Amino acid sequence: MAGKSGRTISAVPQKSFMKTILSWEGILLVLFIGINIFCKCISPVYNFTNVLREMPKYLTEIFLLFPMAYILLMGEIDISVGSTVCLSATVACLVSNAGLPFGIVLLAGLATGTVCGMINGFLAVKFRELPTMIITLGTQIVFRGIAEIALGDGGSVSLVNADGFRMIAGKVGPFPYLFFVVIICAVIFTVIAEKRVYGRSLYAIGSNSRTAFYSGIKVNKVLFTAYAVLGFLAGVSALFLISATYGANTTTGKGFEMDAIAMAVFGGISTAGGKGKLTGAVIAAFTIVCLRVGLGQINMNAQVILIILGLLLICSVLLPNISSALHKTRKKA
Amino acid sequence: MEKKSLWKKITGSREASLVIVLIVLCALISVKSPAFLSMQNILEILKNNAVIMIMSLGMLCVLLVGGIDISITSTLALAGMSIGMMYKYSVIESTLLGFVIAAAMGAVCGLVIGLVISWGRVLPIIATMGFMYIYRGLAYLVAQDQWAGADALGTFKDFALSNSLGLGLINNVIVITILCYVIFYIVLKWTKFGRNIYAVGSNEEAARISGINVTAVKTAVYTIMGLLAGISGALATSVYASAQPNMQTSKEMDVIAACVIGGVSMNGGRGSVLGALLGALVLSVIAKALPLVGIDAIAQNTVKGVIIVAVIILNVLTQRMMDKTNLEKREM
Amino acid sequence: MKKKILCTILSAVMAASLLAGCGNSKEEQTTASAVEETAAEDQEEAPEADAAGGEEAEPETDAAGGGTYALVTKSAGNPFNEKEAEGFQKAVEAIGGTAIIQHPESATADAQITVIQSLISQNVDSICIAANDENALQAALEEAAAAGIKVCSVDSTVNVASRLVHVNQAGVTEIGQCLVDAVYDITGGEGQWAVLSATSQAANQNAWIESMKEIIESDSKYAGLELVEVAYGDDEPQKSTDVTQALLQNYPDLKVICAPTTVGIAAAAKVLQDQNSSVKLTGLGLPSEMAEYIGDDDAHSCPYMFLWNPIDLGRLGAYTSAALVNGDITGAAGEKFTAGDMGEYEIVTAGDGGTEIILGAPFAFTPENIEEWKVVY
Amino acid sequence: MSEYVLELKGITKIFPGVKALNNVQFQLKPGEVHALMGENGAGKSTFIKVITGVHKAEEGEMYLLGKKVDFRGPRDAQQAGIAAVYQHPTSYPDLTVTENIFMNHEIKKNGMIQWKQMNKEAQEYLDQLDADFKPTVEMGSLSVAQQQMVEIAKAISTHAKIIILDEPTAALTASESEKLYRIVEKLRDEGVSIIFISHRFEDMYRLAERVTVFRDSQYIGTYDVNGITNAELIKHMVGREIKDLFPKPEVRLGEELLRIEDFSRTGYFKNISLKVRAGEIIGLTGLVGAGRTEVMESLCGITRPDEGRIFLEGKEIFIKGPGDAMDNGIVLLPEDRQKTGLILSWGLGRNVTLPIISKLTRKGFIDEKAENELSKKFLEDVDTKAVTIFDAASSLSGGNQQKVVVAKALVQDNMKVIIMDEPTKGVDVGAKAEIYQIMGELAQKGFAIIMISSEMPEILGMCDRIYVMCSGRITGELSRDEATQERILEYAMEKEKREEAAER
Repeated sequence: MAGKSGRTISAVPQKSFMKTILSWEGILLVLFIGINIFCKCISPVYNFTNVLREMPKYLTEIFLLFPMAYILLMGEIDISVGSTVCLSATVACLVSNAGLPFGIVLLAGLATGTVCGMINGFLAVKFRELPTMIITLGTQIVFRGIAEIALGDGGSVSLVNADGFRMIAGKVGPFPYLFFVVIICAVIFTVIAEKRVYGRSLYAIGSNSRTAFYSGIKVNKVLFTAYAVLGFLAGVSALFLISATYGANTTTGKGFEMDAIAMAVFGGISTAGGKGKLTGAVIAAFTIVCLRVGLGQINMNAQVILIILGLLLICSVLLPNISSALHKTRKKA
Repeated sequence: MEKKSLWKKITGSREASLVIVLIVLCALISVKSPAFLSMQNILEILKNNAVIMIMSLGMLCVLLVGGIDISITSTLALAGMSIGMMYKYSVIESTLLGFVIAAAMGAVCGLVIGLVISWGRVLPIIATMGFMYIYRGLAYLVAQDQWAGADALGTFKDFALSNSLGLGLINNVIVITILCYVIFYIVLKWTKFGRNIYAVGSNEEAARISGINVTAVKTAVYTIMGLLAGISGALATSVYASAQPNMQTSKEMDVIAACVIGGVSMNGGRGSVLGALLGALVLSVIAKALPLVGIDAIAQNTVKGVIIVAVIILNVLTQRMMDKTNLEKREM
Repeated sequence: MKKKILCTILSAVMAASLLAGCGNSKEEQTTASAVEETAAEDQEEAPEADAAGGEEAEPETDAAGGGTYALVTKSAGNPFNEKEAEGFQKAVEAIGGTAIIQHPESATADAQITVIQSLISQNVDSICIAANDENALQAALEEAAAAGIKVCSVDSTVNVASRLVHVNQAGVTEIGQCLVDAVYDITGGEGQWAVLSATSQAANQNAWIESMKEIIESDSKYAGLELVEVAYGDDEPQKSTDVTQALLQNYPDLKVICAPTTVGIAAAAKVLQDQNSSVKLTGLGLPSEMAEYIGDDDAHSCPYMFLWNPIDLGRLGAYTSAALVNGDITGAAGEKFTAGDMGEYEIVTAGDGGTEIILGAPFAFTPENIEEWKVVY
Repeated sequence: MSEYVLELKGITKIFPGVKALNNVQFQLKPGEVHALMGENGAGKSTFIKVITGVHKAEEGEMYLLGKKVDFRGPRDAQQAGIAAVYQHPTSYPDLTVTENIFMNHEIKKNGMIQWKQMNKEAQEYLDQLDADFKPTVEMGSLSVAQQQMVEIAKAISTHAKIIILDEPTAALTASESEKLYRIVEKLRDEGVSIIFISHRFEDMYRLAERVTVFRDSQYIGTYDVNGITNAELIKHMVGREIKDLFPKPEVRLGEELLRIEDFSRTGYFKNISLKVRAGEIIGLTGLVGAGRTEVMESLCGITRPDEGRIFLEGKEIFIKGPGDAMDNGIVLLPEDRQKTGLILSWGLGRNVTLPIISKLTRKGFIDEKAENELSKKFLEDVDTKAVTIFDAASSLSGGNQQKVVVAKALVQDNMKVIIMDEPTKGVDVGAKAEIYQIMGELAQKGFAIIMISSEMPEILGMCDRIYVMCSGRITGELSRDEATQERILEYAMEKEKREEAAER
């Protein structure tokens, strides 16, 4: 073949310790440690046991973070997950109260979530002209609406027999089972995103979905799978949520979607697609959880906590932009 | 010749198909509930949904430049709550002043968002998500766990009752809504600024090259959105004679849905004032009609969601049909 | 290098915003009322004092001796909850304890669980909670109980397994009876009436509506009353307005709307008064919100309405918490205790099989007394 | 008064890390057409943006009619009478033609836009250019050539004294180009000075009096068009001599590899049948919009045809998506490198391996070492100018990007048929020759090549057989010996002829 010029191209990746530390993930890690020190300073009861004990409620949201990160990586969005969690929890509770075995209850919850996710995926694939934001806005209302109907007057269902769910809420030492499941999920999802073909496809679609399609990547399949997985994990999240509330109501899972998106964005994943790492999202999620736990322990006004989170979210995106802009002008001068 | 092209215009436009949807909806509802199309009822619909309709205009502009703003109801609450507290503690009395303050607060909120997005180059969805928390939180802090109730609002609440601006025929709130629509129609269609908004949304790079100050246009658009949210805050306070920090929570999605139903593209560059109006009307009619036609309260959200999804999908399918007929017409 | 700086800036901004946050809340609270100011300071200083007292010192062995009593309300930004908190605060101060008032970030059970978990970490002595969902808090409250925290509910109950005792504003049947009588009185004994409730899943409202239905069925005196619809305004002003207007349109012969919810009644009152409608209104509402609409003449839409005193409710909640912590009561039916200057209360069996303490009968707000009460709450 | 309408001296423009222009100069005489030539990346586009005020030069001076000017933004340049028609049409697809023409210099009265008057004037400009569409249609619905015309109308509407055309003919067919030449001549005759950037020599010979050459961000020289030979000019541009632009090797044609029969897709093409043999290069040409790209995209599973059959090595195959086509060894090099060929933000290596990434796995995990080595090999094979395989694709010039796209095709080891859609569009002379070289080598190795192209020289120079399309149908098939520019044009304009006949 050609190559007459004899030019060689280097194929050795350059890795350095400094680079790793100075990546967004590195900064987040520093921030994570900083926030833990900060919380320790402000709250006398901020310790390992208490943080772990307060964590499960937040962990149920972190489940959604992983597949949500996938969807954001593709440049899409899903704002219906909170409703999916609500519907899955409702179905699982109703099935449980109908006296069916616990296995079937779990299955029902997971299946409901998966079906919801598949509906989103189907609509997203069949109507590519529509932004997924608007599709999932619609399904958000519908899923929660169906849960409302299923819950009927009273809008709340509580478990008659919570034994099975009590089991789920168990602990190994100070660690709730949930913690391990989240960590396992985090590892699986990170490895898939970084090392497997599916992950590569995600980044390809998010960076340029047409090139990805032209290059033989089954864009629709990847997209559909991501939505279905998000639905499935919404089901998992719902089951763990039930184990904390022994029931479901019409407000179950409200705001989960925004929390999951915020965590992902804080973790460096761009809603425009193609950019960011799962590791960053995971660290970011735990950073936010620790901060919330710490601030909660000094009984800070919940609204002020939200303001801080909002500022943090904006600053995490704004500051790198500003500093790089300043950098540029300085270089010019 | 002229007439034919006019007819073609009507049948070919998305607005026209929405008008048809709206008419069909109204017809179906009035069969079930004949009082639906009474003048009083129509005015009530307009008055109760003035807030959504006015904010749809701002959202139209935001979507036109390819952005999105999910912080609007937080801005609304902050502005509404602030003037509510001002009336409560008798800092201000005049109605006009209340509107001016609310509008100014909204504009400042919007300006901050605009700067962060255009100058700080933060993606709109992220920036406005952050400000959604911030402004809502501030509204709570301003409220001090209190409401500004009817008693506290004094004469301010009479504004929404009076017809003084509407020559004694139409409610003030509706007059303001109509005024906003007229102003926006003129600005978007007949002024340079309006066309710049379309230009930026249609092709940002080209706009920059042809000398349009893209940053300024974007900032302005979010400021306008904030301004309208502020005015809406004052209106909502007046209409419901009460300001609460959790006012209109999550109604921003209704505003976005109204625009999308009205054919405004979320990728920017496409959409009209008429579309936004029709989209908002469709949603308002649905909200009003569901209790009227006797749909069970717990099923109302489902029905509303299904209708939204159906209308949007219908939009896509008609567009596809139109494209297909156009292709078939092509000569080979 | 650049990113390192960035990182520092980020942390600094965060810390700054945090301080600003604390500062804000303090500042604004000073403007509100003296009571709240002390409350806020107490809240913020309490943990610091503990920290100073050495790490092994548990908060419950606080030198002040009064212990730490927590109140978790339904949501922030609601004057009723605020008045309840005010009463709680006052009573805790009266007995020399430390009060922690926590409003969850949203009106959901999920948000309350987070708050409860945080309170368990802080090792408070008691938690008094107004539940957003009767059953959903069970797991969290059981955990609190296991950690030695005394749990009672106030205003809106949690299920029997989660509480020692419920502080009820008024008996369910009492409220039902009051409302039915009011409807009977205003309609003149017969005619159509409707209910405008909060959300379809609001536990209190549902219980009261159920009780009203039972009362009407059980007594032939009310045979002339026809309940045409129970509508839900979701405690949103806009929806409540829409729903009220729909009621007026759908039932031209409607005589009375009964709205047992503070948001709904205000919205309905405004609609009726604005339209000069002949339909009258009664229900449960805050005097300060409703003063404009209460009156006997045609210009006012609401002849009279009911509510209990949220301040007293909060105080009773605090005294009950204290009695539980001190071991004066265990929550069993038949026990009696003295609630400070409020007098003696007895624990009775509640409708759900648990126990409760009843504050008293609902109080009627009439055109005669509204001026006096609207400045109180 | 100065001899020149526009003169630039010592212009230097620095982008972070690169010197895009290094001390360049330029003189434009009144009423002349001045060609500006150079390879991609030579700095022509940057230079234009300096003139039009989009970029601000770090050093250098600019004189307009002898007076020193200093543009702070595009507006200043517009007001000074400079208008530019950029390489990629910078239009607003959602707006009407009128709005596009008058963007940012709308006719206003009391702050209100005067639509009627604007439409009228827009119609006048379009009439001047013999345009066949109305000013009220949406820009997005027009063909590339028509959009180009609107851009020119836009330039005229500003009453510009200097008009800059940046590769206006790149997307045009021969007949459309001819129309453009006439417009340019007319403008010149009216006293407008024109700067004309192009890769096509025929443009330059047809229009320009003088030509200025840039190379590697530097000014090389200005020459009289009549006083310089083609070879000399290429040498100036490339910096070395190119002996044979079309290195078509002699290849013994093998068996028939691919055949499509009766391909139809409503609105795009009808009854297309063609075949290609091993080692054969066939050309698919015709006017832009004739349906060439659409046929090939349907063949590769990008879109689904309504009817039609595909035979590979005599056996019928069914293609449901791009993946199926690749599995069968049919590879497409798409026309738009930036939108469909590459992921610009990615490194070169990952771009190359994207189509075969699922084969580079071990137990399901991507073998990054193997991946890097493979992409390195293929990138070197096509002689890409890059430092590492991790360089972002966006950092390469057009020609090198095209080479990456070629590498992306070659990496598929089961490849049999390679379809190249406008492989040299926007590619400079040096890289063009290299791409032709690669094509020749591929043919020698027995691959079947289908090349879509609008450029007559490469079609005539490289192809064994040529299919000509017009309005969605194949109107002619020519062998290498039969083919001439005239015959191809005749087939390509079949429809217009038919229409003319019908009119008579």
